[in-house]
Amino acid sequence: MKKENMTITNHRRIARNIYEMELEGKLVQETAGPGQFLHILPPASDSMLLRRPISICKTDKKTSRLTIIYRAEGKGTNQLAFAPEESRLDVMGPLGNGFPAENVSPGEHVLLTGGGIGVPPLYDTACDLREKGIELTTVLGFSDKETVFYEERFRELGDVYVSTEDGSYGTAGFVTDVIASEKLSFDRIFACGPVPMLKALEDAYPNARGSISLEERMGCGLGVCLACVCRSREDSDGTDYRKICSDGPVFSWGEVLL
Amino acid sequence: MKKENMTITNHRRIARNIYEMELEGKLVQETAGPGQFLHILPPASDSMLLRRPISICKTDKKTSRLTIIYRAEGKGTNQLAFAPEESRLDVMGPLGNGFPAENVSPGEHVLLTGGGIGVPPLYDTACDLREKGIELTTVLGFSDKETVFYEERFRELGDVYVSTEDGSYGTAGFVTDVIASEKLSFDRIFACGPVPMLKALEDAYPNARGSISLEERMGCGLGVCLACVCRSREDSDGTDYRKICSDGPVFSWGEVLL
Amino acid sequence: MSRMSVSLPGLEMKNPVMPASGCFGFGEEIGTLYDLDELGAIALKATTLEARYGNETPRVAETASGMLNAIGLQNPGLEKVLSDKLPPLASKEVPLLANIAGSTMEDYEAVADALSASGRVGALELNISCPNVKQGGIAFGTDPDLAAELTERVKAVSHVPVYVKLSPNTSDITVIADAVEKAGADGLTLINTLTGMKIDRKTGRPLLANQVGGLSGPAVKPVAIRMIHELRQQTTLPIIGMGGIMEAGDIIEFIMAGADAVAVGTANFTNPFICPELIGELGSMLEHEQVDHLYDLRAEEAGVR
Amino acid sequence: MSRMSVSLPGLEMKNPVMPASGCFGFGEEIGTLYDLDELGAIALKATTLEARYGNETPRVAETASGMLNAIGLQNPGLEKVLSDKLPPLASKEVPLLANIAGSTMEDYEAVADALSASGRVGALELNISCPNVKQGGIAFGTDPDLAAELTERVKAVSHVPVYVKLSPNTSDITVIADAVEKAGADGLTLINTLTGMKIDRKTGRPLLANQVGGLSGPAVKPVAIRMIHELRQQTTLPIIGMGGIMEAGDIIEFIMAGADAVAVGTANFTNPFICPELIGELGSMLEHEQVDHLYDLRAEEAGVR
Ligand SMILES: Cc1cc2nc3c(=O)[nH]c(=O)nc-3n(C[C@H](O)[C@H](O)[C@H](O)COP(=O)(O)OP(=O)(O)OC[C@H]3O[C@@H](n4cnc5c(N)ncnc54)[C@H](O)[C@@H]3O)c2cc1C
Ligand SMILES: Cc1cc2nc3c(=O)[nH]c(=O)nc-3n(C[C@H](O)[C@H](O)[C@H](O)COP(=O)(O)OP(=O)(O)OC[C@H]3O[C@@H](n4cnc5c(N)ncnc54)[C@H](O)[C@@H]3O)c2cc1C
Ligand SMILES: Cc1cc2nc3c(=O)[nH]c(=O)nc-3n(C[C@H](O)[C@H](O)[C@H](O)COP(=O)(O)O)c2cc1C
Ligand SMILES: Cc1cc2nc3c(=O)[nH]c(=O)nc-3n(C[C@H](O)[C@H](O)[C@H](O)COP(=O)(O)O)c2cc1C
Ligand code: FES
Ligand code: FES
Repeated sequence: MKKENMTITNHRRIARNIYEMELEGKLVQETAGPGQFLHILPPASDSMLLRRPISICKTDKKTSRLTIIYRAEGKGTNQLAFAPEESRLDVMGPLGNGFPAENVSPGEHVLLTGGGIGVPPLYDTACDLREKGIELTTVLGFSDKETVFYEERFRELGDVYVSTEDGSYGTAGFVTDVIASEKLSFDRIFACGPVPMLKALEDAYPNARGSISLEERMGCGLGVCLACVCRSREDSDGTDYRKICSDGPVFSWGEVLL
Repeated sequence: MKKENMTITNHRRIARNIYEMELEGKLVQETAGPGQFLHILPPASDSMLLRRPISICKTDKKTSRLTIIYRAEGKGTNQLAFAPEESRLDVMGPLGNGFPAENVSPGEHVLLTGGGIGVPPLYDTACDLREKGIELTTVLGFSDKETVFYEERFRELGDVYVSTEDGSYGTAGFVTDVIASEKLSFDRIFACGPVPMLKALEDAYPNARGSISLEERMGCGLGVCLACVCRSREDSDGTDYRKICSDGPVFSWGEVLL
Repeated sequence: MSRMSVSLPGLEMKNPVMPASGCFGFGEEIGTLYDLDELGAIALKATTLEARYGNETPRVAETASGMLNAIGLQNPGLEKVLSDKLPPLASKEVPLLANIAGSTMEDYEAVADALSASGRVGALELNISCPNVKQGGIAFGTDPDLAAELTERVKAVSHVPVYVKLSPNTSDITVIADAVEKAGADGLTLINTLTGMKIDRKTGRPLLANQVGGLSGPAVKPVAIRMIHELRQQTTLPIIGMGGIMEAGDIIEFIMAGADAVAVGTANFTNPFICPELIGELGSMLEHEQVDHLYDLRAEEAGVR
Repeated sequence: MSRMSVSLPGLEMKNPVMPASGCFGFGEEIGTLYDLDELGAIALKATTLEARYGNETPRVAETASGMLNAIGLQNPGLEKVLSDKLPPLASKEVPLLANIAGSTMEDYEAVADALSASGRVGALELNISCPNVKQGGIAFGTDPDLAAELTERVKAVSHVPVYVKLSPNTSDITVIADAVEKAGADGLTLINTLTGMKIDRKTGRPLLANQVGGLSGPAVKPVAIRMIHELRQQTTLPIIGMGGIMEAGDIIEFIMAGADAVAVGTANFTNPFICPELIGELGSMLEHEQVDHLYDLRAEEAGVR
């Protein structure tokens, strides 16, 4: 883990309120697999004390650059959206443990399922798997046509299905609807998105092999403050927990209580 | 009074921690005489709620520009020092009542006395007086050689004496020492600087005709909050006061209790 | 009824926004910047029986997302308020909430009686929570029995509804609120400032001449929201909420927490045009959310109503 | 003695800076970032007799220049603290201040006895001010008699000095401080968090699962400074000051106000390297000011010493 003033080498809007940002810095060398995240201090503010956890979407160790994709949502990410290229950003990372792409064996068919702003970490995962020659199908869910992003990027790596909640693009409905209607089968599933989506997936495929990536409001991002805990599913005495920042954000299928 | 995002058209360091800034905006048209001030919101901060009162040093209605000179002192003015040219600044003004240069009659000899960061409003005053053909002598006091500024500017308008507290430039000592040792005489005196300087002047020349400009920590800058009051010298029942922001910052010689 | 209008005892407000006491004087200065009738109401600067000079300067200090003030209730006294301050407001329709303070109960009674009889004042705001005066003020605000007695006595002489302004410097706000409600208060206003201090690093001593001052601004908003939310569980009295409001979204949070109207203090110093700007933005937000009335934004089960 | 070293009961500190309880865990994580022996001391996360899961999430929220937390004293319980958390710290020399909490006096006694007998703990910090648990915690912190009784009982079983951590949620901090001092406290630590709330604009309801949380960060610094200054007038007990420290200048302000050492909480989340950075900056500032010792920065007449 490093704390570093990274340089913004690229910054652009790619969908409604969705921005893609490329950052350059030494910490890129420390990334250890897809699905880790950065903890970013909102720029141009001296009243925001908390960092924002944002997933790494793509890493390139050769150029020491990585890409993130974020939604300008609240105060901090809206400030972020104003950060000019060439300016510096106070970043901690890489943090947490990502998707176990290294455990996937050749011949397995992997289903990637992403909802909204949960899509970014799956892209790095897809790239890693593809590099290993793994066959991929991706199902992406968005709220509406205007917020769809990275469809083409994923299509370069395998089959892609898109759903939107309002039906303005792709299949109308949720990712689970697409998986069911398209009768998609898989040996392993990696998912990231809102909890209701993850829960629906775990409920629909209780015995699947795979992993999910979780979100929670964070303080430290390091496992210190216990802001981001969730309960483990096998919780004998009611005190067993996982820290999303340092034990996760990626957990095995069925490991934690959603 | 206007509240306006003025454009920084020029910004440079002119002495140790002393910056000159030129601002362009509509409120310049509303200035009503030398010695008024602006109330400036520190830029690039969302944790500072209070504006900083800074005197207008020079106005140019033709170009809608004015100049301020400030010392990077605490948090707000240090932020100000980083503001790039062409950026915008949230400014309220012009505020307060300035030096009554219009009351000076031809033939009078005016002594301008400025201490440190009290010098700027005297420059506009000097220009106005000079334009009316009034004869001027200026005595400027600074802490040391590195903080001296605008000596040449004032020299274009009349005689100038400079003192520094540590004797590293000009006469060693305070402005009062210079006035005494040089036996400077005057019909009217305008002074701006730290309270001890103003007090020494009023004590030394109790019957002088003239005005002083005062500083105090401010809230509103408009006369609303009563943060910036001082007592009037003739205070019958102990509740008489002046508001420095709206009754001042310039007061008649002997009007207020120092 | 418009989306924004709210009706409180003594205050028929066309929108829920008023400047907070002490942050608007008696409206003379800011009244030159915009039409005061744009406001929902105005809370006037505290009036005491006699004129007060207040504390020595410095009286204000900046803190992170906040400020300290120790004005010390400077005001020209009851007589001058009646003769000089209220008459210029006669031509305006905006309801007035007159903030009153004192060091004895008799003081409060005298001011309450006279101001409420002036005809121009819609309601009184009993300031029992000023941290910046040695006598009275906050003492009445931390002792429930004193607060109740004062409320009762002021109610007895007042010709208009009486709001009590509560101090956040307490371990349990519900106790004082309960006491003044039982004593007949028509509404609550909160929060006044939290007592704080700033050290001048150059001298090693407190920066304010009064040593301590009252903390206001966004820094205290979480405390204000918590107390309003807490009181809304126990009372149906109208609450005028304040503490750190800087944007229209803050007003919505106060309303959601249980306030019926809001007051804006410190923000007037950052931007003297803030009140009409907030009223405009709030209107646009309500229109955009397509709610019939501001209060419809409240979650259903919140509070006792 | 160096410019920065300070000596407090049970805590020989080479500099006045410790991370605050709950903002550093038991040092495991941040101990991988720098050598913990750079610190003056470490205040450990609260330990309770039994393991606690704490509150549901969300547990933190951001506020202007501050944050709210409602962790709810999550910790693995006394036994695991002794078996798993203290041993990794055995190889370090940094003094430890063990924060203890409970819902009954017996809980506190049991934890105090065992932790203070561990050999590794330099002093105890009685947490009677946690706003985030329903039982105990803050109740002990707002009732002077309870606070005194608890202090006395813990003192009776403790093998090391006992500091009492005070809550700012009170109308008069001097009363509790006086009560615990008379009951034998060896030092005071303050402030714990101010109770606050944030509303989630999307739902209209409190954002934290626990509804209320504790406010910390620069927003509360003026309250902390005020209380420390106030207590310094009445007591010579050592005070560990905290609340909003973000930069070395803040530490100086706390020392000037009357603190003998300081703790840094929230700032560790903004920057996990903050403590050693502050220690370095403080050292440079003292060198630059050419003072022989940190305490020489204090104005002479400040306080009772
Ligand atoms: C491990 C992880 C990875 C994430 N990856 C991405 C990503 O790649 N792209 C993306 O757009 N978003 C991502 N998020 C969500 C992102 O962190 C929040 O949208 C963001 O923090 C909101 O900040 P704000 O300034 O917009 O909102 P504000 O409301 O100003 O935030 C206030 C506080 O709440 C926290 N917060 C608010 N919403 C969330 C949330 N949904 N999750 C966690 N904290 C929240 C903020 O971090 C901050 O501390 C991720 C979250 C986690 C935990
Ligand atoms: C009418 C008037 C005219 C002034 N003209 C000039 C000028 O032309 N050039 C210049 O350099 N300075 C001038 N000053 C002083 C200037 O306002 C302060 O130096 C400045 O406000 C300090 O802000 P800061 O951010 O550096 O300090 P901080 O310590 O961050 O300020 C914190 C708060 O204290 C206030 N404050 C601190 N010091 C002073 C002070 N000396 N006077 C008033 N408020 C203070 C700030 O405005 C702010 O509200 C003037 C002051 C007044 C009242
Ligand atoms: C400079 C100043 C003066 C104040 N004077 C008074 C007063 O006279 N009477 C009163 O009840 N409250 C007074 N207050 C408190 C405000 O009315 C308000 O309760 C408090 O500032 C919180 O709101 P805010 O955060 O929006 O400022 C004053 C506040 C400030 C900042
Ligand atoms: C996430 C978090 C957890 C905390 N946990 C504890 C705790 O377990 N025991 C305790 O006495 N104080 C606890 N505190 C309070 C801090 O120790 C400290 O008193 C307070 O945060 C003020 O300091 P700060 O503004 O520097 O954060 C906690 C604070 C935070 C932010
Ligand atoms: S965010 Fe602090 S433990 Fe996870
Ligand atoms: S600064 Fe508010 S009255 Fe002068």
